[in-house]
Amino acid sequence: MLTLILVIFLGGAILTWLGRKINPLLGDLLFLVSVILPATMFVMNIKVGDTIAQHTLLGIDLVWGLSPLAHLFSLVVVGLGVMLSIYSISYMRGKEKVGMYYFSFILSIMAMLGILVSRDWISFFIFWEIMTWSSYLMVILNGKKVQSIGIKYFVFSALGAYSMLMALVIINSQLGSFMLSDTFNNFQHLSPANQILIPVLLLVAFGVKSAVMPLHIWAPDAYSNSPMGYTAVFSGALSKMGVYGLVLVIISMTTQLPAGSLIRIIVAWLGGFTAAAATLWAITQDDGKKLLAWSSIGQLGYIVTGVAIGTPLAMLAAMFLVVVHALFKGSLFMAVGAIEKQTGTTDFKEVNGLIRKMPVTFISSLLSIIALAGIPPLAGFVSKWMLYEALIQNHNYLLVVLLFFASTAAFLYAYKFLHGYFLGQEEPEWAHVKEAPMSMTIPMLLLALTTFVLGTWPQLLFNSIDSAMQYLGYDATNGKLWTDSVLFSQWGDKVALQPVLYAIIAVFLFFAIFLYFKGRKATRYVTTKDISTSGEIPKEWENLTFKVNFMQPFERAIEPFLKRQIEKYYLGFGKGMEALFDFTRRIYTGNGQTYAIYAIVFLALLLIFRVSLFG
Amino acid sequence: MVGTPVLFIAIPLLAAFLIPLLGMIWKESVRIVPGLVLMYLMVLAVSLMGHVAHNGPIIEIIAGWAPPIGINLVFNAFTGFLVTLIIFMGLLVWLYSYRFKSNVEYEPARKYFILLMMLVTGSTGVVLTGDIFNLFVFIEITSISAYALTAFYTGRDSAEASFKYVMMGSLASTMLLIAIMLIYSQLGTLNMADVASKIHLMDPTLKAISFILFVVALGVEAEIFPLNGWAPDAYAEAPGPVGAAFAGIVVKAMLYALIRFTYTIFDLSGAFNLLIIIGLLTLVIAEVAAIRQDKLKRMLAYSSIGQMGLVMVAFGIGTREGVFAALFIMLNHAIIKPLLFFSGSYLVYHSKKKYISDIDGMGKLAPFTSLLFALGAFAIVGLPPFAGFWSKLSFLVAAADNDMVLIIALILAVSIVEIVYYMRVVNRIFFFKRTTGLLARRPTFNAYIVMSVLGIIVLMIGFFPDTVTGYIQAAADSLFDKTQYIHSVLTASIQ
Amino acid sequence: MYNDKNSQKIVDIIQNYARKHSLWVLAYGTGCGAIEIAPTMTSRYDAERLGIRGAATPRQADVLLITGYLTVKTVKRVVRVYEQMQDPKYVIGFGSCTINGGMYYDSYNTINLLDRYLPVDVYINGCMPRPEAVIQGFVKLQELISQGKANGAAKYKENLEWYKANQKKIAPKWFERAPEYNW
Amino acid sequence: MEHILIKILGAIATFILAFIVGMTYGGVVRKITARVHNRLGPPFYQNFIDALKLFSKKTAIHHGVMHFLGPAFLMVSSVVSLMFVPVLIPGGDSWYNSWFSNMIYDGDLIFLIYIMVFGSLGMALGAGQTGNPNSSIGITRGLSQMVGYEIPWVLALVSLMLMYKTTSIVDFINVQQETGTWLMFANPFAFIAGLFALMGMFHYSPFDIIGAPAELASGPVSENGGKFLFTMMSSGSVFSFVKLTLFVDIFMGGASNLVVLVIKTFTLYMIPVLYGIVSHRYRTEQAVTFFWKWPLFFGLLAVLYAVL
Repeated sequence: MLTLILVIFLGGAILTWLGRKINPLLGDLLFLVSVILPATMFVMNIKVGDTIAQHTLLGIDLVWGLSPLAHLFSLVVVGLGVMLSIYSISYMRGKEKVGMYYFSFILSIMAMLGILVSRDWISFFIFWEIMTWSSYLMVILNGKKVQSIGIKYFVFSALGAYSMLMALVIINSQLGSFMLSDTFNNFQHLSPANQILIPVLLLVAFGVKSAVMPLHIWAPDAYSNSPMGYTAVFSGALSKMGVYGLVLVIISMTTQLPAGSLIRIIVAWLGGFTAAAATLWAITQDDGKKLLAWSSIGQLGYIVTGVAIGTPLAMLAAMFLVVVHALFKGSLFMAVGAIEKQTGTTDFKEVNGLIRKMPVTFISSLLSIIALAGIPPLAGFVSKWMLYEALIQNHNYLLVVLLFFASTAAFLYAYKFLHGYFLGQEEPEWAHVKEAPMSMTIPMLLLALTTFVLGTWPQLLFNSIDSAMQYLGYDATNGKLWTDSVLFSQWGDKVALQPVLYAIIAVFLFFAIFLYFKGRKATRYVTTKDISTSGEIPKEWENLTFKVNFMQPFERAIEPFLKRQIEKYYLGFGKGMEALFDFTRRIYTGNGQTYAIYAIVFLALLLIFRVSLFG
Repeated sequence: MVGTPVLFIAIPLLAAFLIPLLGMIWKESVRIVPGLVLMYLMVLAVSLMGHVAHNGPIIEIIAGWAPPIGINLVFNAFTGFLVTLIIFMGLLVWLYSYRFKSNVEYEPARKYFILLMMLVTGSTGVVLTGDIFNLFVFIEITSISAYALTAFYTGRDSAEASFKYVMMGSLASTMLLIAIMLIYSQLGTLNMADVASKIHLMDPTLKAISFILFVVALGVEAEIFPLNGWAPDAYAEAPGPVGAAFAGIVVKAMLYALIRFTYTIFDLSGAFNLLIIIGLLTLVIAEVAAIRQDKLKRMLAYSSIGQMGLVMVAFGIGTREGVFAALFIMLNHAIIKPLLFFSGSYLVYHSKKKYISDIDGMGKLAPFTSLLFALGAFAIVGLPPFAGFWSKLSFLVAAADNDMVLIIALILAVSIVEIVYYMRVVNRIFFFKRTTGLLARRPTFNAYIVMSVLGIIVLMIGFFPDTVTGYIQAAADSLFDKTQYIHSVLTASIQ
Repeated sequence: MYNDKNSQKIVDIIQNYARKHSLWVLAYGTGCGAIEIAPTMTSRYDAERLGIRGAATPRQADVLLITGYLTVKTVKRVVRVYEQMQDPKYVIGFGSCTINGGMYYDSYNTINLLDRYLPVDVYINGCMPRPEAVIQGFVKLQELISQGKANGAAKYKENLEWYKANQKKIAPKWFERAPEYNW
Repeated sequence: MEHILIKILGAIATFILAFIVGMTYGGVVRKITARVHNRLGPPFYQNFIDALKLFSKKTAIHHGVMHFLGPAFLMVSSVVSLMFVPVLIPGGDSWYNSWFSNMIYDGDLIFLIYIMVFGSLGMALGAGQTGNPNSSIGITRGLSQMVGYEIPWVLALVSLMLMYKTTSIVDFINVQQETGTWLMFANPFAFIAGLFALMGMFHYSPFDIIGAPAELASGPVSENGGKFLFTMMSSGSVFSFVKLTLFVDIFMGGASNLVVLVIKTFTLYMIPVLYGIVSHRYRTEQAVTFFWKWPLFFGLLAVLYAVL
């Protein structure tokens, strides 16, 4: 069945691509079918179990099965995949290279599910690479900055992938098996050097995809350069594959190591720095895509920290954030896509005042932003709360302050995002803008509402997370860290989410009604041109919205940080390597005589060193 | 049995001589006859492979003299595998170049096919022969036709490239002769099996020197750094199919010779380390040079050299898995690199200088060719689920089993470089705006078929690698089983 | 429409009490009279003890204090600011300039009679009126408010067409462009 | 049902208390400021008059839905956070004590920090929709400043949390009841850092660039008059009550009855107020970097002290 599902995906991808060549509508239809049909089959038929399908290639057993942990991640992939596929139909209408978009989209979904069902390293790696290159096609789909952004993405992905490849061949040579379970169970049998080397290599591999600090520089460009319909998958689901790998490595490998706690602390701090630095960079962005891209990196930093700390509460928080981040970031990217579709730009400095034009987009963005900022009663708060409690109880005081700083600074870009698109003055230039079509707004609203529901009833998700964590060897958390919708920490502190929600709703309704119904009769809407501007009447074309250098005061405060970009060091390294390559290339002078000399010298050298070579 | 191994050498040689005669009768036969010959040989190769799989190696004795005195041909799983590969590549090259350029006149076409037949003759001879001097002869046949093919376009650059090739080649021939002379003077025999069985009698110093001479001589043809200076020029200046033939046929044959010397004939313990060292050098320097190229074919040439380096490292591992990986890489390279050369030369068909930048935006104009090129690029850098991945994986597994952690790291680092330059080209094809006014060239029908076949094989190996691994495994076993080889040759009797 | 004291309800009395003791002033300080505002507000005369304090924007202000003479250029802004203020709102004309143009009465662009363009509740005489006089004016306004007689806004609404016509006479383009005033 | 009704009544009582205390404090501050200026100043109940006036003023225009909802969000934030702050020591002996134990067992400090931000975001949205550039500028300044003072604040809280192994405010009060020492003496560095943060939170000078009246026309609230401003003003009063009470609960042992509460909060309140009256004004980046110097240092010291 599983093989069939993957084959349907693969065949569907190719058929969609071909169908798109014949007739755009046929392509759309095939696309929907080839995402939704296998996705539904996956959800309906694939139950958690160790071995579901098995193949042998090249004498290597490829074993497929769904672990509870993978099941949790597969929910994200399938959910986002289906939502985004519906969204993409409208989003991609009238754009170029739609066929390739559909093709890569389906393949990435397939690859992600493939990664999750892989029970051995080889199929894991194969699907990992398929995911990489299919997402690579997406990154460069718009044909802008292909050689810089695309290559950067691919080089970093390759760095990660090849680290993984190296680790897995070493595992195989030492343990004689490519199975994930064998690796984890027999980890102690590795030599001490390899016990350090393999987790480090795998951490690099997964760190690249989950954009951990020094390996993150591909991410902002890659996220913002792909089509928005896909970026949601990119940031919501694809990066989570890195997290999935990190969970496996950290929980199943480093716990068996004496030096493991050190590795974990380092990773946790890297996650913390990622969260803080990415947040600061997000604040400086003037493009919604870039802002969300950096924000995604920041959120992944929280997740990585949670996973690395690895106490039950931290793990619960990280896993919860995995799902919730997919929801709200998916919704936000969809919103940006809708704005791009309707206005043609995503620059904060160009668009403003869309709140009345695109109300549904605004509402879903608002909910998602509240979730992102971690404000109760939305789901972002649940994971933040658990993460902070876990960190404090695990004695990571400074780390918690760092993360707190990051999440406070996140309000800045959260506001910048909402203000940039939806608030501010309404301009005649955007007067014609209409709400995005239903097929775009409904998925984003659905995701945002799910975030809302999970914010008060997180137990809907906790059950899955709980079984995933038990699979990883944790005790059951139900009743210890949460009961129904009440969260506990190990110290006995708690937050009861339902009373919070009811209190908020009650007060909110009271004052909203008070303000609205009391004032409604007498109050009328005036345009945003009618503001108190020292008695001046702004002209139609005058846009008074505060846009340029939006966060300048803050940017000035963090200027010493902004000056130091990691990317610069990479660029310097790249330049150096290029110079070295160029120097090396000149060995081939193009001169026959030189080549003859090389031959003679080579012969002479071999003759001279023959003793040391052949004894 | 449809025939005997000697036909692999005799028939193409005969065809090479007959082509001009037949051409006098019917001009089109110049193009058709080589195809018929190669098709027959293909059938022969396949049937012989089947025979070998069941009945063990075929030792054919030429002219009635039993080994070690006479010349013999050995068709076992290993040589059979390579011969099949060579014939198959020859067939594809023929099909592709059947009307590679519609405007090619009768005269150049005649020369071309004669030379191609000679090339096939020489290469199969190199692989099949069991005699060292015979090997030298076949190497010369191969090289000389390769020189001529390099200069096929009769331009200044082609001539220069060819001349460099000739120069290096003649240097190689000299050394080869000296090496053969040394062996003969010491052991008094040139039959490979015989030499292998007596090699311990040889003076160690002379043994080392003769091995070194063999390495240098064969290294020139097998594109080992620093002996491969001719290669980029030759690849770049020769016609597209010739480049493919070099990558798919000549280099394979020469590498075979090198491996035969290392594994079977000589028993030098340091030889494997030497292979690894020169292999790594070749790999690193070729890939690093490739990234800085601005001409497409030149880039492919360097990439080709790099792959050869990788094969050599794989052979240098010295285990059965290593040989398996090496053969697998060779097979993949023999399929993917021609695909790249074929499709690539159509992509830059109208361009004078064949710059990489001339293929900007070709994806729109020539979607099929571009797609195949991309497929080839994806496959050769080892992205799953395409063919190149499995060979790379088997190589890495073999290397890891021998604890070559640093070498693995180095090779993977080089792979990143490889990815960069291939992806840069693929990006240009699909995601760049067309800047030059050059139009795309529609591939001929034959070329379509050839490229599709190659593409399908790439996918097939990618998804079902086990279709080919059986043969490769048998080939690896047969190469590894040195005593079996010696025994089977020396006990062969005239049938 | 004009309320007299007898018709005030309890609610109105309470509200008027609050309005009277909390006058947030938007000082339109283009004329030289603005110099008098500072001493009025600060330690010496301390208007805050009467509940009078400055407001930053017209949305928050109750009293529009027009300090000094108005030109065609400034009256446009003053009218705009006035219309942006929320009911109930009051206008205090400050100094003789607002009454008759003061010493600039014969200039080509001076507004001689502010009452033609805005409903002034209280005029403060003098050139300049001293802070004592200003406070006196405020106290007068407070009295009017508590009596329910400070109904300039209502007057403005009732005679809006007349006011608008007057305004358009001096700056037609500007007032054509201004958003409609209908509350 | 009855239980819930009592809860709701208690919540309303708490709100009224917070409103009255907050408003009165506001008036008193104006009076004190005036006295410092050598003025007579308005009566201490002036804020009530202002509020009443604002309430009775017409709200004739709005700039869209968020303009309505912004003040409502602000109110939600202040009232809900009030519900989670123990106004009096829970289980204390005064007869009205149980009125004010609203939802204090349902949340903790981290929750409170986040729910308090909710209002700023709502306010920011409301201000943003007005389209007035001054509002947005004020908001960005406010948010930037918030990032500044959040660090010493969190450092102070974290140091206390790890000293007493709890994040619950009630537990902090209980700890102080049991040991008899106020936490401001148990960890003075945390108190100093927290005090700096408190000054930032109150937006008095030198951290009052957010609504600089002459420069930004009162910043975020510049488009709000009438009922909007009334709501904001009342929520501001409630908020200052919440902040002061929270601070008193954590650092100064809580309050056993209302008189103690008023004394403690008022004393505490005077620190930012009196400093603000005589101080200059920081630019935004100066304010932010200020918080990242000495307050941060004291915060780190507090954590260090707690660890040792």
